[in-house]
Amino acid sequence: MAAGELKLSGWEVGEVRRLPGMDVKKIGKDLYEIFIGPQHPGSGHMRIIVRLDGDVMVEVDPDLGYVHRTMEKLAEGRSYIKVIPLMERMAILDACNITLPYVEAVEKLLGLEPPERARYLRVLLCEINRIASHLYGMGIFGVFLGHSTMYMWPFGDREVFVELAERLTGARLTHTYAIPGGVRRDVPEGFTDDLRKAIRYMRKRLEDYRKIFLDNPVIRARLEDVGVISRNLAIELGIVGPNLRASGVEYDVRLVEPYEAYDELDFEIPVFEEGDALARTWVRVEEIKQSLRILEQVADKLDKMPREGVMHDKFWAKAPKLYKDVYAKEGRVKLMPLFATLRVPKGKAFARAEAGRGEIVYYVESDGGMTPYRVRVVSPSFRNAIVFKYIAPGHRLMDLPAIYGSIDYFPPEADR
Amino acid sequence: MSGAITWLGEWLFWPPFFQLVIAPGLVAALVIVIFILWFERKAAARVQMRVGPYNVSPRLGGALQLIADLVRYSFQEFIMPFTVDRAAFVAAPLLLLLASMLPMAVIPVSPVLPYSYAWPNIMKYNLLLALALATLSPIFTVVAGWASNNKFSLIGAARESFMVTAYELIFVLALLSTAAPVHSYDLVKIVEAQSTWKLMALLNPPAFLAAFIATLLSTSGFPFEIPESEHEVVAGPFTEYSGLMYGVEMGAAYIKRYAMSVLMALAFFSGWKPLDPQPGAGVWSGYVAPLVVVLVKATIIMAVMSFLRAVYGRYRLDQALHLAWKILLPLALLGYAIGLVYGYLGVL
Amino acid sequence: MPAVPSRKRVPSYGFLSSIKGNLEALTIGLKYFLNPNRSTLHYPREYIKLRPGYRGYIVLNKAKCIMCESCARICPASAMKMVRFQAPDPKRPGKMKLYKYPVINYQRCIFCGLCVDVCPTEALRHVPAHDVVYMNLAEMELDLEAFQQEPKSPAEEEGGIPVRYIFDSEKGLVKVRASEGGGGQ
Amino acid sequence: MEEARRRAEEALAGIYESIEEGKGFVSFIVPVERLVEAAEALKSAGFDHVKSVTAVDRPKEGVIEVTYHTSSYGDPELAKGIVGLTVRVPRDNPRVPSLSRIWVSAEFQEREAFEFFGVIFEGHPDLRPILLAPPIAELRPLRKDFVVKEEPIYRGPIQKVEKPP
Repeated sequence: MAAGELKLSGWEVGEVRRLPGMDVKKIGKDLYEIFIGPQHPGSGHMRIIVRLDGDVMVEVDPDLGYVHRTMEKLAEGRSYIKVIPLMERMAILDACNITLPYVEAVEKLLGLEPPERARYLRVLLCEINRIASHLYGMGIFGVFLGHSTMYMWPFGDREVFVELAERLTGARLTHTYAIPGGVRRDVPEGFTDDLRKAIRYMRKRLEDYRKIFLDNPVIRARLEDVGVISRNLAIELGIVGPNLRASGVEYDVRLVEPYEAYDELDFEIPVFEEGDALARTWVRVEEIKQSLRILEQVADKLDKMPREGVMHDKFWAKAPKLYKDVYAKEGRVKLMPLFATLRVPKGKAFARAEAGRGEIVYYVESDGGMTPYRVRVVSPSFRNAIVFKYIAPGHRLMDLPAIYGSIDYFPPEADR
Repeated sequence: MSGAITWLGEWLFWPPFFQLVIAPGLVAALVIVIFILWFERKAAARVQMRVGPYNVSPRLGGALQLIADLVRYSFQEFIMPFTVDRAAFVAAPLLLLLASMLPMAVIPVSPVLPYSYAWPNIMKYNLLLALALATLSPIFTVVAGWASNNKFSLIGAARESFMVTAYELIFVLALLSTAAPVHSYDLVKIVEAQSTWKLMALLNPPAFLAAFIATLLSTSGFPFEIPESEHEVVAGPFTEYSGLMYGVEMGAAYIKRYAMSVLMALAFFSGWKPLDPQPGAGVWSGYVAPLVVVLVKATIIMAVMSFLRAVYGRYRLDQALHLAWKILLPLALLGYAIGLVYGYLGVL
Repeated sequence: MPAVPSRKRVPSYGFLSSIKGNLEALTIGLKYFLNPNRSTLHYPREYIKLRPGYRGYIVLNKAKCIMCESCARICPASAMKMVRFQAPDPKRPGKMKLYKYPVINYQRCIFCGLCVDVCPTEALRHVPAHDVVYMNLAEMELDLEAFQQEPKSPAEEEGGIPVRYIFDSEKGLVKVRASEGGGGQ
Repeated sequence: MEEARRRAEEALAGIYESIEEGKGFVSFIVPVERLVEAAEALKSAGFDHVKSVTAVDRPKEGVIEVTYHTSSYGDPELAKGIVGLTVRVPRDNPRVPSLSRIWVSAEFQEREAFEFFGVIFEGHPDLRPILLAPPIAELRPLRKDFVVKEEPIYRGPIQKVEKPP
């Protein structure tokens, strides 16, 4: 049963012929099709159907949905508070960012604003998550380019921030931290000192990253002028996050519509002009630097602030003494039983936030009942997936991992 | 009985057999490759905040992990897909291994117990012979990819053939530049002409650099791990292989790297120097000791190559070819010119 | 002080910087090769001594339970359910009373800790263990008795060394023995 | 937000039927046949991308509501607001002209609304399911008549015991 049995003469485009064990279809003259994924080391939980002419991709069709969980439907059947642990499963290492707009949307419908300390604590965890998310993305990117050290280092350093998040929330990932009205824990003792140590460490490490990865000639060669997205194209495709800012668009939700405590903090939004894979990587590095800057300010602010009020008075004013004792002793905010059966006034709310991989938007509609009528979530990776279709063609096959990694595409987040 | 032992001993130590099968051939190669694989994993782990292989033999730092892997590979099922060309599919890895080792048969590791009674005339050209044999193996990688009847394998095989055409000329030119100064293609003479500090690598750095990078190119070492590049073509030509055959194919690249490292240790790093065995020396001082020195030098070269895994990613195919044709080839030519000048001036 | 955008460019790169880049990459690799910064945990010879406040396994203190069902209502994974018993009421002889207690199914539990936080009497609490081993799936569905017992970490039972990671501005996370009192709390 | 609303109102003057206020966005309800016109007007007013193509099933009214939540990347003033463009189409034959020729960013999201609600976007370049397998997509899972049942909070029936546990 050798390969030679496939007769090539008179084979029309589109015609299917049988080989033992497989059907073979001619898709075009000099074209062939490879299926990257879903069981492929370079695909993640998705399939990329690539049509190649020689070594050059002529058509790329991202086939998503391999880890789809129908979160939007599941959310319609559960009470408001239960949607938070559900939604954070789309990007577990970015859990606070990814659920924050949902919480904000519910808060908008409830008509309440979280107290100041809670807003800072949310920013604290969001920025820790953002750094962890960027490091994760850079690690995956590194291994896509065969750079195993750049795989291990960010993952090792991410551990620092995961550990910080664990001290703060009690869980390494899936923190379920922000809830309508406030947050679930206050910072433990000695946390801000540890945070400052971690910040100092990370600043040093970023220099090492530059030396071994970003300024490494091999990596430069792989990334420069690869997957260039011009400013207009970026706007047209509606991509989000660091990828958008690498193309010279000054858009960041923290900039245009500051939420939580972001309008009281002093930081920059790095914007790069080039729009290629290298610029997208640099944006992430610069964003980590800015996040460290934000964390420093938040640490100072938290130290100065009185240690009280991480929950809105609506849920805290009538709290029994036991609740206040637990908060004073452990920093843990106990929830009123009404959280289990929270009713939200009728209305429609739209909220957005800047998650690690870009802008995430939620549309929450309530019909006054215990469960949301409709929760629509568009995650950053889902909006970035379009890059495969419109940017990858024209590049060589070996550029596909570079493009994939540089847009920091995360299939579970896109599939929801 | 004693006659049989003598006969066996004669066979065993008959240089063409001993060189190919015992040392520096198959047995020594396996030992060194296992060490290098262990070193590669440990070195990468040190750089990468990890521990590396450990649990199999904590006291040896996990050195037996490779043996365990080998055992696992040998007991794994060898799956033959329905659509492969069976004969070529099975033959390719074995021939690849054999072809990777062939240069060993003609590489001298000592000046004294040489080939005088084996192939006296041919051995004057052992450098050329070794180079010619070293360029034989890539064809079987291509065969493996083609016989697999898999698109990823095919792409990998095509990449391999691109890489082969790129590196061969460079490697040959770079090594020939060491033959020019001594007016001989005999590696023994090339080694004898060098001394402890008068190393060919120091006298002719362009040639050495070209040979070093060409070795990385030919054995898919980082940053040129392109034919097997995991994130586009899974395992390149070896995608359809499993079990022992996969182990053999992966090992073959290292054995080839080892053969080329031995060549480089001789041509650029003065081989068995500082030892200087005189004619009439016994087996130990005349053959085994120089052999060990050569192997140590080759191992160090390989260790440096392995270390690069922790520092580099992989180039794109066209960039690797660009590097090979536009930078390394001129570099090798420069090295050759330097070699010619040395030869004309009679420096060595 | 709201955020401000800042325009940047990727650092430029010439022929000489490619040589510099190679050297820098090799040097930094060599630096970590000679002086590694490892954070590996040799589980189960070592295990992390979890801090109080870690959202680990959950244990019920039945004496405090007031049967309010809040924990089962709030559980997002339907892991916590109520079991109901009808038994004679000790306070009112001759009458029956409905007792309700939560039990947990660790096949589904996502350790969000909402049940612990919502419990009005602190009848539920986290224990610092996160690596309990069950022999089969059926065992993971705890009954009322099992839910009141504190699960044990296998590494702790087998005499592993308890360690903790503490923060360090040079090495990031440093592993120290928990007995040496590292890390506070 | 105010600026975005004003500019959108200007651009859509005479096209929209009514304005719907939401928390954090404002939505303009337009008739289906004028949707393309409205989208072109919005795009030329500077709303250059679609953030979300939100479909909501309303079985009581017998309609499916499709909202294009748009905003701007290029104009920092417009970026502060979110403007929705809403059409209501009958549930049994939901046909909406595709806007992915105007806003490329809507392409994948229209495919998503198609598979989850069965809304047919006429003129879409590549209308096929994106997240679901075709047989599942046939069920139109996000419509309200596809019901997901949550489990009760009790385990098993009431047990009779002699002694309180």
